[in-house]
Amino acid sequence: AALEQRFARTIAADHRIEPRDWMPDAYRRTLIRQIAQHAHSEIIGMQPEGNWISRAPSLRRKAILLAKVQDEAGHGLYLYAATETLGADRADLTRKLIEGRQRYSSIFNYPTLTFADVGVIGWLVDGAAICNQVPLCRTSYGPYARAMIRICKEESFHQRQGYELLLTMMSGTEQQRRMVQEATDRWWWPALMMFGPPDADSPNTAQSMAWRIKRDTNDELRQKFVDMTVPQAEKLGVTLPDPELRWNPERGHYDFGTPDWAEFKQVLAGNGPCNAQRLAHRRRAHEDGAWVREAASAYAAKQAARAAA
Amino acid sequence: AALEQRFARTIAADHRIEPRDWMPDAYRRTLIRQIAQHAHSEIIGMQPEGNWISRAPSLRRKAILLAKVQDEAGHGLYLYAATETLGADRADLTRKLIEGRQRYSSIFNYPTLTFADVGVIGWLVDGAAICNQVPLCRTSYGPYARAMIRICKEESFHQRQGYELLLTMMSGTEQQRRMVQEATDRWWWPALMMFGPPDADSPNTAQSMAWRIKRDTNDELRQKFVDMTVPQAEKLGVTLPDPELRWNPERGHYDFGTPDWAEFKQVLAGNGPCNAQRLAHRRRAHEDGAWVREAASAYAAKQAARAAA
Amino acid sequence: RADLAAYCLMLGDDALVLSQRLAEWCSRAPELEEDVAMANIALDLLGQARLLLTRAGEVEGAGRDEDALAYFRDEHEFRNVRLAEIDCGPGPGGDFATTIARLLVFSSWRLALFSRLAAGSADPVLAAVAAKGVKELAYHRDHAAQWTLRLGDGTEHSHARMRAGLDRVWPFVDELFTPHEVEQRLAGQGIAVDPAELRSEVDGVLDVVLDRAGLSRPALPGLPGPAGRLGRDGVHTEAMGYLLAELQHLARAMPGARW
Amino acid sequence: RADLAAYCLMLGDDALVLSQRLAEWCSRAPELEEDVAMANIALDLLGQARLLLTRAGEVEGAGRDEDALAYFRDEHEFRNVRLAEIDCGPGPGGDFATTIARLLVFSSWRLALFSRLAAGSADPVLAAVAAKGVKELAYHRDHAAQWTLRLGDGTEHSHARMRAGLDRVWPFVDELFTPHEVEQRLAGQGIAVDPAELRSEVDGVLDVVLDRAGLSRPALPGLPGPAGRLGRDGVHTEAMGYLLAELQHLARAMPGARW
Repeated sequence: AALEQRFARTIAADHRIEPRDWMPDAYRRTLIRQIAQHAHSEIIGMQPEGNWISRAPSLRRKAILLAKVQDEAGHGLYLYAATETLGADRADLTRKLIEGRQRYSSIFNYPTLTFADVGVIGWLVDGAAICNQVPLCRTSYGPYARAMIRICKEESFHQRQGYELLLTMMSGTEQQRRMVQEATDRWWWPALMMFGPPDADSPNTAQSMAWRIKRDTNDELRQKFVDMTVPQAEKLGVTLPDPELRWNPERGHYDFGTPDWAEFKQVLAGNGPCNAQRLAHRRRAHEDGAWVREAASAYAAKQAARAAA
Repeated sequence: AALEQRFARTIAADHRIEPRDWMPDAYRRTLIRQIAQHAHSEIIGMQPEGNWISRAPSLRRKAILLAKVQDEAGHGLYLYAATETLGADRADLTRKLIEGRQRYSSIFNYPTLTFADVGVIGWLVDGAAICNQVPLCRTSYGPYARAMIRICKEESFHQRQGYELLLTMMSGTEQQRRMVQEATDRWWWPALMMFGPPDADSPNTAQSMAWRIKRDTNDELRQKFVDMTVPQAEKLGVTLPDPELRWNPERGHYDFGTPDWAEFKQVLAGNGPCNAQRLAHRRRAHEDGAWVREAASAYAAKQAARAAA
Repeated sequence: RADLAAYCLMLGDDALVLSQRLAEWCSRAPELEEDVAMANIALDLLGQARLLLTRAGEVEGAGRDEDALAYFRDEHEFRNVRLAEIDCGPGPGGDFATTIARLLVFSSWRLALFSRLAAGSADPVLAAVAAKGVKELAYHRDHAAQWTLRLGDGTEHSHARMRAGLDRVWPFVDELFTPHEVEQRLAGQGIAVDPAELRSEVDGVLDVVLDRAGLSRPALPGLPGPAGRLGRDGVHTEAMGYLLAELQHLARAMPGARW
Repeated sequence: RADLAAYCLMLGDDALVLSQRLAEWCSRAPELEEDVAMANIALDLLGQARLLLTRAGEVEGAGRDEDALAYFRDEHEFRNVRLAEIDCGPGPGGDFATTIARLLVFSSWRLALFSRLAAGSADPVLAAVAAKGVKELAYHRDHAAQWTLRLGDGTEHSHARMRAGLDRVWPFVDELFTPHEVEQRLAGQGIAVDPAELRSEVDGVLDVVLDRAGLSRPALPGLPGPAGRLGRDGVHTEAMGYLLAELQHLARAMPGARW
């Protein structure tokens, strides 16, 4: 009970919980689940963008894209490391991902169909991710907060690169402008869904906010994202595919339409356009690499034995 | 001995030996080896041309090429069937091919690097094959002779299609003309080597000619091919890569240079540009298909059992 | 007329894209006879594609021939169902069983469709193309059915693979029966067939074959497209771009060339 | 100057093509750390390629930039060694061991080459590019050597696969040390390095690594090219066309576009 009070005081004072501190089991489990889901999202997120590395239409864009996908693998590594400070095991979490027992962000269950998707993912998907993640830099668990600071910095960079690609394409040929518009049409609604269901349907939000793991509600973040993005779309010269989108001077915010939550639930339930494909890809990489990981362990064991002898 | 005399009389009279006729063991073995090698050549020969089916630059050429490669599979089937009339077993011959214990034509150990290669293979490689094979339509073993009649007919058709592709390309862009010339440069000498080593180095020719399996020497056929091809090259507007090539009015034939027989021997010994690749491809197809063939046998056995019950 | 051109593209692209996939087996089939058969089927479909793309170009009236349509359209302009484009092998994405599963479904569906077009399309060219195709597709379906029996009722291993192959292609089946507005409009004019009408016939055919092979239709939902847009809308799977890169690269690299 | 431009293309194409191959591992590596490492190496090589192609374009003086050279040359204009282009996986043509075997050979060879260029090329740009590359290549070689030890001295299975990987790439090794006439001419002027001079150094490095891994250099002859022409002459393997189709398709499909 003393421990529990101390934990509550730390949270209330907006101080960080560190790995050696006592914490409630539910807090630990919630964190592991959330951080793992975040890590899985980085790893699965390598696929839709990685899909265009071999076909990037200039060497500069190829280098930018390859570096970005590499960063995502790096983010996955920090985040798995953060879960390990909570006593989780990376191999176990990977197994849960592959077996479909833990989630990753639904946004990666949509296909990348043109090179404009690379730009739009940077702009909208990384943009939405940053909105979600900036508050997490002040989240109550120390290692997670510190990982998020680094990740957010890199993601802002990716977001700017994505937007810059789109600006370049919009100043290119008519065909390129059509590509950008078409990609925007496909990604806009899924990006809005990245903030999760409406607050009324989000049962875990209250506890997460009490623990200061989460600091804003889904709808607050969604609004913030829309307000930030509409002027960017105007500057770019693309139309966001929402006829209800307009400035509301009374609220001081943009009004916008309702995402297709039925689609959201379907994707969440595993039947999005690419769920099966993404998991099969990850599973295959994992299985094809098993003999390599075994060889590395065997070699390490031999080396340790030699050192001991 | 009576049988042997009858066999000799049949050969001398230029009549056909049929499967049920008595024949010397050496004749049988020579035929099996030669027909199997020919069958293997058709099968391996599917690869260099098959390499361009997915990338053929017009739908008409794609259809022509696909049909041609299909014909090659068909030729392989007739020829394996001909070996079976001599008591050979197709599965056994396939194993010998895959294990490198029986040969196929060395020409297929060169890569197809541009679409012009498809045309040049039709023109030169099928052209040389026809020179080799037309006499085989009168070969002493009946089933082989009959298979060759059908095959030669189809190959003449392929040869004309290849030449027609080259004519079209030569009347196209400068880049296309360069492609044709470059492909001709690569394939000319290997095509000349298709007739085998010079007569002086061809120990089996005499016996094969005595048995009327073979009807012309390597050098005779090579000369015939050169005489036939030079005017075609002129009509096409390509230069054959042989500075020694010129009309010899005394001989009434074209003189030509000496192929690089060291290269020929190296390719024959298994170290041509594609030997390993061709065999690996064949082996992989065979191994990957094993479970399918097993399923087909198991099904056939079940069906037979059901019919019997 | 724009609808008719689009419809010819849809049916033509189905054939072109599946032909491209089947031709990948060439020199890689489990036995020589199958090399011949796969090439045969690929050739039939390529022939259908050429007639239909040529017809699409004529109806469109913008001077595009079969090659302009096959080689110089971008991915989102291709109207084929996604079932045709997925990678069922021989590469890493599939195998012979998956190939057969796709061919069984595709040819059963297309045969039902072409039979109706042949019998009653108000467009005489479409009716004629379909009439020719019916004989070919009957052979394709029979070939796929034979292999479904052999694999389904062959060894335990082949049975398991045939099941896995069906599972792999099944999410793409619903789309075959999902009408595009072009199809609906043309069906109203007696030119096209509303694919929704084909479902019970095709299901019936598949049930007979699968039942004899000791298999059954997988209980898997249809794979949605982004925002509900499917192959007929020009929205494909990630496999499509690679297929087109290979198909089109040479033609695009030498734009002024004649072949 | 034409020689210098050709030489920059040779070294640039080696890096570009191997970078393309290594990037195929992205999201498919045996462990996450290796995804990062492979991407890192691919990025380093891509960086080298960009500098060298840019330099080739400048020296050529025909207004071609790195993208014109990477995306709008045909296969026979690519000057890379064939070792860079062969398919070592993750696709059907290879696996991780083959990838490591190629990287070990390639980076050992290129490090020896770049060390000499850095120390003494009479062309200051080439010397500077090489000096930057030396640090990168030392890391690549070290990375490949570490994995060679782990696989060679790991499990029986990994040992067998590492041997098979070496066997697969070994026929392409001789070519690395076969001088092209451009290299010979430029070596005479102190600009380039005659690759034949690198053989004993590289063999020595490989022997040390392979010996520690319980492996040895395969006794396999070099793979000849048609009529003796090799990658440096623009004569490649059949794998190259597919690699370029994927690399170039989008750029070629939209020729006027800016990216």
